[in-house]
Amino acid sequence: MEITLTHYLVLSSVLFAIGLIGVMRRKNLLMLFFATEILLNATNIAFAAISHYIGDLSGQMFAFFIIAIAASEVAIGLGLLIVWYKRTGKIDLDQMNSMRG
Amino acid sequence: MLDHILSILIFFPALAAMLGFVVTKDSMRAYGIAVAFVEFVLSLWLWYAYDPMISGMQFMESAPLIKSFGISYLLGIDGISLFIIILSTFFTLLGIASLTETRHVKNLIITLLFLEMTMVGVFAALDAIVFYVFWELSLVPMLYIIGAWGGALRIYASVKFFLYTFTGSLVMLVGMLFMAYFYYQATGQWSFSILEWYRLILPENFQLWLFAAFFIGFAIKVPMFPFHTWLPYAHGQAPTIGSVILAAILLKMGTYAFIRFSLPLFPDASVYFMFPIAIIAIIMIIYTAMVAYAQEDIKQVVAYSSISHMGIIILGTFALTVEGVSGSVFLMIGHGVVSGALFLLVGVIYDRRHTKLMSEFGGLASVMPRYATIFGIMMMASVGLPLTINFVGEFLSLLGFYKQSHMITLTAGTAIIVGAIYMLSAYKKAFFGPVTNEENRNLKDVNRTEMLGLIPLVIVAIWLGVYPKPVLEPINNSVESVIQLMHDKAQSQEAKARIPNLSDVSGMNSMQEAH
Amino acid sequence: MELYLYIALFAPLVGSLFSALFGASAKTSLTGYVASGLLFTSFISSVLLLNYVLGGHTVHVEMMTWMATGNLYIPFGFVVDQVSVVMMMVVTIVSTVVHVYSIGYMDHDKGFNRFFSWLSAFVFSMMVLVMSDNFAGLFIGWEGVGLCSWGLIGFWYHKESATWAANEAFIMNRIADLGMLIGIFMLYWNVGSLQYDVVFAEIGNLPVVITTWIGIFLFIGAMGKSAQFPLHTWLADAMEGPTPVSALIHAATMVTAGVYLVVRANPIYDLIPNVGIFIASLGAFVALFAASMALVNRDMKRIIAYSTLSQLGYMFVAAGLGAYWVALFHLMAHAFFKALLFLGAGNVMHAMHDELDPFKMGGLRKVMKGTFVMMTLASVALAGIYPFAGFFSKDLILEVGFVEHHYVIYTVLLLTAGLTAFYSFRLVALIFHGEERYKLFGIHPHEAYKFMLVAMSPLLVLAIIAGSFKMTYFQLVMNLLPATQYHVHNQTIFWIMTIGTQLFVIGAILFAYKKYSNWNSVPDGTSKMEKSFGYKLLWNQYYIPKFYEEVFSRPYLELSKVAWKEIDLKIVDATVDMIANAIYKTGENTRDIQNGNLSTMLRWMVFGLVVLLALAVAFTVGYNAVGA
Amino acid sequence: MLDSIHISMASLNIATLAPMLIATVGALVILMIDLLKGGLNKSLYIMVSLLFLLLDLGSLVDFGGVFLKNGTVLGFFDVMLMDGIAIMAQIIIVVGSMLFIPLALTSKRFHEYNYPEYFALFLFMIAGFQFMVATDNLILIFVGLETASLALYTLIALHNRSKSFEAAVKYFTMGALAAGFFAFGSMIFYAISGSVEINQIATVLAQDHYSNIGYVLVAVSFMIAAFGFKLSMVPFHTWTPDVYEGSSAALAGYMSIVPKIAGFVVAMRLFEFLVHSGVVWLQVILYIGVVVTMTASNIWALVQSDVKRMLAYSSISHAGFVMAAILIGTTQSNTGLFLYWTLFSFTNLGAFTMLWVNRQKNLLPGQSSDHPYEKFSGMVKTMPMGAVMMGLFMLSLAGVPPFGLFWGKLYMIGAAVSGGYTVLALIMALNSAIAGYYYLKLIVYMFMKEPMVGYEKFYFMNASHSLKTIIGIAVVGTIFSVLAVNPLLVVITQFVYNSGY
Repeated sequence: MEITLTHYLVLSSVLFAIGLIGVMRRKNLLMLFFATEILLNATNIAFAAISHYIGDLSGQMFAFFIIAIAASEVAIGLGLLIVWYKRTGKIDLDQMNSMRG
Repeated sequence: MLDHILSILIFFPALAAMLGFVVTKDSMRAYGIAVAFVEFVLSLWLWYAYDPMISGMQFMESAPLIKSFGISYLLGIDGISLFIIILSTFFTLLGIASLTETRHVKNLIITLLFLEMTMVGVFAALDAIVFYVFWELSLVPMLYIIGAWGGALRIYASVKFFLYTFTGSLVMLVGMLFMAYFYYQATGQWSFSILEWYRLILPENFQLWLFAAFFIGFAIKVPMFPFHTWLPYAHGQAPTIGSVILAAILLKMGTYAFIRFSLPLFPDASVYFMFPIAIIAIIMIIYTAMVAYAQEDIKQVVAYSSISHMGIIILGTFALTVEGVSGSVFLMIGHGVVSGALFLLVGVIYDRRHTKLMSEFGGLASVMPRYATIFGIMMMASVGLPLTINFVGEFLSLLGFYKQSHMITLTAGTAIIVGAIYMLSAYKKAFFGPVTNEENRNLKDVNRTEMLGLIPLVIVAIWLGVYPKPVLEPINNSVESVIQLMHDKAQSQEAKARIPNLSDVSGMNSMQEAH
Repeated sequence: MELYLYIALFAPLVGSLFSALFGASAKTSLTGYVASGLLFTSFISSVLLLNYVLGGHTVHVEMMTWMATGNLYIPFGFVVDQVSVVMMMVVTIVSTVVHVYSIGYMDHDKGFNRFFSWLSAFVFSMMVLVMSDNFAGLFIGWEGVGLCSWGLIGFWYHKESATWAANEAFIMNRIADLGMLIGIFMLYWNVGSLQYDVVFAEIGNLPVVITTWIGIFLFIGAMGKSAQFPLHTWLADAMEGPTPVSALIHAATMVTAGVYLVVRANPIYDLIPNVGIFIASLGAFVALFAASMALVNRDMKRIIAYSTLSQLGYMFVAAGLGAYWVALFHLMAHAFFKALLFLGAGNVMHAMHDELDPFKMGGLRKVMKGTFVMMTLASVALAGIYPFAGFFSKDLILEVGFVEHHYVIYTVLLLTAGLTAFYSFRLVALIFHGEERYKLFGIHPHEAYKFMLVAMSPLLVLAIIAGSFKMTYFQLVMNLLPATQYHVHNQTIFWIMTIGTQLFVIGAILFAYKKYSNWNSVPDGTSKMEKSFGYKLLWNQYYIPKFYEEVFSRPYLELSKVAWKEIDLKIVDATVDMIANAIYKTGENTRDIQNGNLSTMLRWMVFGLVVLLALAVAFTVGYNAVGA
Repeated sequence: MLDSIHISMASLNIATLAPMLIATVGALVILMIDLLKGGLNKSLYIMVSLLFLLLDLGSLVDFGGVFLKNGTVLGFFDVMLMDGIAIMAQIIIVVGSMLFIPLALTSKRFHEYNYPEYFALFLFMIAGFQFMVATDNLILIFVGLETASLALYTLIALHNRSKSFEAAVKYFTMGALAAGFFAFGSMIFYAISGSVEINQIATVLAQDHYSNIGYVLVAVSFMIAAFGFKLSMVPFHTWTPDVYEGSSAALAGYMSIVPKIAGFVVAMRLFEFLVHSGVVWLQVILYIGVVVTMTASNIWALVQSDVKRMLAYSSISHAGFVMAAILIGTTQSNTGLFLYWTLFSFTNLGAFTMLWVNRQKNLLPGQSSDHPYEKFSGMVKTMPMGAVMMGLFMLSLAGVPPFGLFWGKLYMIGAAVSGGYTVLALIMALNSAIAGYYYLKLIVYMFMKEPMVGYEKFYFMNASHSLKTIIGIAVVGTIFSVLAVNPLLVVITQFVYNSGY
């Protein structure tokens, strides 16, 4: 079976969906960040595949930028997480609702 | 100076109010009186300089404000607005002069002076947006006056007043924008000048929608049934000065706007909606008169009576005849004087007894004879006795509408009956009978300060009832041009027939045909 | 002559304003003198004007513009012509007398100054009413007298009944005024002017339907002021006012304004005889109706008031049948003797310390000789005995009815004439004859001040001799009114009628005397007659006031309360608040969407995306389906 | 495999990068100063930032002049797009930032201003926003967006309160999700058009006659979700109130203005060609989105008990109001968008600065948030001028003429009317009326209630000259806006029209 663009895109979509479900279900902040990483990387697969199939480099460029940004996001996110953990001793989402309404 | 007298009239009080922040508390009253007096004299000068024979706009001023959107600072007055402006300055002066409020007088007077600016501004503006600016701005000082110096429910009352009118005005604003857009489509230029808009002849279905949009804004302000319920609260809670200005001037903005906008801009729609509005006017007249009759609080009686009288003004306006419209403009002034005076009078007794319930009074006529006399005169003026100011307006308004419909006029004419019922019974409850409440036995009669406010009103109420000509003539001339404009612009057969053609020499013929 | 016109008109106003200056201060006799003096001046001017008019001239002035807008032009215009001058004379004579009389009558009243202010103001309004040269001016006076009537009925404002009666009178008059206003509107829109001369010149050109309606509406106005059925109840209640007021306003002048209006507008009513018949029929009905109520009443002033009402009915019969000059003549004669009657009653009241029940009096002729004579003569005049004034005017109306072939009306009026004589002399007999029942109540009556009696004497003289002016008067008014002479041409019938009527009336008088001159007890509601249905019906004024109370006044108040508490507060206002509350409640109920939980927030985002995607898919499917 | 690419410096047109570079350099300078000598006072950094922002503004004004003469300038492989709206948006961004930065000069000491990094991050963020608006390349938009956002998360967190961290985490997490949406949406556009440049995507789609309408809509859905988050459209708005509450009032005010205008510009670039191409679906969705956002957030604002949260919801509502411009999509409406936002920035900045001025260091006992309504009770008696100014801002926000925002509303509703969206115009107007209620609530507290005893000392606690100056500027801008409207309109119309919107 030849692997076509469609396969990549389906894979990407499935990964994206997994990421979305993770975002919705996870109560642990760290796992939540993982889920967002899955989201972004799902996109990366698709970008790379499309870029290859239509012979245009900008898709790959986009993927690179996404990787870079994902990295910095993780940096910031983990920083926030650590501070939060230091202050509260928890990384549970449900504990985080001092502001509401 | 005459070239810019309207601007001076508008901004002088505002400027004086700003400077008023510097004036010390105990001199504030004198300062306020001085400013209001100067303003009043200026407005009288305006009258002196006004040429009653010219029916169009006078003292026009114009400066582009937002040129690319067609908004300009356009001012001018005709006979219709002239007297309401004078009324505004007059009442501000009287209000400040007879002020009995003692809490935060400085803030109050500053607020009043700002309010004066907006009032004069509304009536002098000839650009819809400038009009709207002052119209909306007038809510703010009033909100503050009711909310800060009012009774127990003041916050509810003031917020209700503000939001209700604000909502209505926003719908009106959409209407104005539509109007400007039509103008843009017709001429390729934006303009919010009312005088420019007068030249537009709109298709009838557009007229109907626009009329409705404007109507909501105006009707809430007037206030017309069923949009009137903010008024009793506002009056009930407002301090005396607030009620006086509200009843005397602010309500007139609505009826004035009908004449300035609705009639000349939408002649066909005006004819189309004439009967529905007349029905509303009748409901206002009879229904609110009944509600007034049921009241226990004398201020509420006067408040509801205002609505009832506004019904006659509306009826006169939509008579679309010179007689009716002139009458309604005159009644605006008359009602301003009379209801303003009545609210002042209620304030007099409230200051003494801190209650407005009629059951608390009774027999005041023997304790406070001067007070009872002045109240009696004003009550009779309110009831519309001939030779008082209200009669002229009511007579002409009803007379004017009679041409359009006999039955409606007959029904609306019950105003003179139901009006007498609630007014006389209120007067009877408060002033007649034996003095039953010991607290009333030693009440002081009206003092000099209060007289200062009341006597001029009595004089005006009778003077203009006996000799309305100086006021009625300029009004008439301006109204004639409005009616003629409407006739010329009217498209539908019915509108042509209903709105008299004044340039037609054989005016009597068209009158016969209408029957 | 214009000067006299202005003096006649404005002298009362000056008097009123002068008295008003002292309105709130203690009694000063000065106000009474000044007001009376000015009234006398006004009277003199009227006499001079009468003299001038008798010379065949009229005075017409336009003082200034009142209202002018559109085509409407209403000036303050005044006219002294043959009709108005008659009214002016009546008004000024009676009011001068009443003013002087009041100085004595109100001597001890705290509101002396106020009284004169109101009284003179009334005269001014009345003068405006009669002298105006247009309908709007007439309306000014019309409402003005209404106002003064309100102030004077409710003069003793601490009395509940007085203020109630004042308001009733005002409001009931207002109902009628609306009719009049509509009539004026119709005139304006059909004729284009409200000036009498223009209107009367043009009125013939209008379609009869319109003229009819104009006539009807104007007459509705007249019905209120002249207290015709069904707007009559206020007049009896108006007796709460001081007696001079009753004499001036509710007998001689104001209540006759309605008659004056019909007489004044005779060119209109001439065109619409059907309305005239209605007016005449109503007048005849009221004459009988009011007289019947007077038969049993036990309130001296109310009896006279019903008698007034009855006589107004007579006048309307004449006016309705086109005999305007007869109506006006009876108006004039009636004014004199009725005012006299009232003033006499005032004396009696004073003597009896405001007691009004004639059954509690009796035998007063011994202490009040002057009053006794005057009231008796006035009653004779009222009964229409030759050669008193009433004979010339009232019998003439009977003749009019006969000549115009309205025999029913004639019969009714004849019957009423008998009733009139009966109740008048029932009153006289009860007050002045028989036992001195007042002693039971410990009252010590005394005669009124002498000057009061002197003041009344001109009325007495006029009540006696007014009939002799008939021809002069006829000559005068025929310039303006249809100059029809009403004579029964058959001499035999004429004599039979005249003598028959006289005998009938005298019989009624004798019957009254016989029945009441020896009355010796105060009825307490137990006698057989008092329990009969007819008596109760009359005693309760045919239950009409009660009917009004139950059907109009109370439901109106109840309805008003419903309108306020149920409709205005609970529906109209509640709707507004409900909209506001609904918006606010929506916020309260949905703010938990923002529950502060990050998971929920993320889910909302995903939810939003899913909805968008779903809509996108749905749209695409739909789009392709339509496209294909 | 690839040809060598010859690039002429002229075609590179490095100058187009100048504004962003100035901001970036400014940030680096601040960091370097700190490296050379630590522990310097915040006022230094503030002034340095201000200086660089001034330079930035200068360069933008220069671009403005060039644009009016020569039209749109492209640069850097045509990635940079300096058209009218880009220039205008950047001017708003920079001016807004310049008004914000002096707010750090408070009289109380706050944790975050002790770090020079704060100011460096701030300038980076500005550069990010500038990149975002000055391009139509989705990659660069993404990079700019993320640069700015990441910096912003940090700035929020630096406030160093429990609530600020919570806010930062919430904002960050949702932002990451939104970034995912954006990336996925771009991917689909890329898949169907083979390009990541908006104008080329538009061209390809138009040539294609939107045959792939389904995919386009899916892509647009993702984009709406991503920008819905940025512009806080309901239901992607949930972060807004919490983040505003958690961050300092000054920063909240900043967030209500500057990031949004960047978002609007991108949304304009992205959605308007679709609206004009007759994608009915998008029109409907935008219509619903605009109406729901305006109305729902207004209704929620009604029930708030904290002024800052109320202002947060009100900002959402204003954003929804302005989104209508993109739906209407006429030159007038886009002009209205910029006009509205300019006027809004003055007023809203003033309002948030007033809150900032009234900020006390720690919560008072019994207080659950920084700015409950009760705190403002009877302010007119203790602080008349302050109350009048705050009242003024509230009236302006409510759209009471003649104050600032009224003219914006007027023009926007006018645009709706002339764009044929009558019902929308009415809804916009009525929403202003609902909004009137909660603005009025604050006025009621300030002017009609009695002051709470013991609170006086907290009024103006944080005030300093620079804060007062900013408020003064905001007041002047709000009151005399009527004079500025015409020139603004003339300029904005020119910029917008010549950019092809």
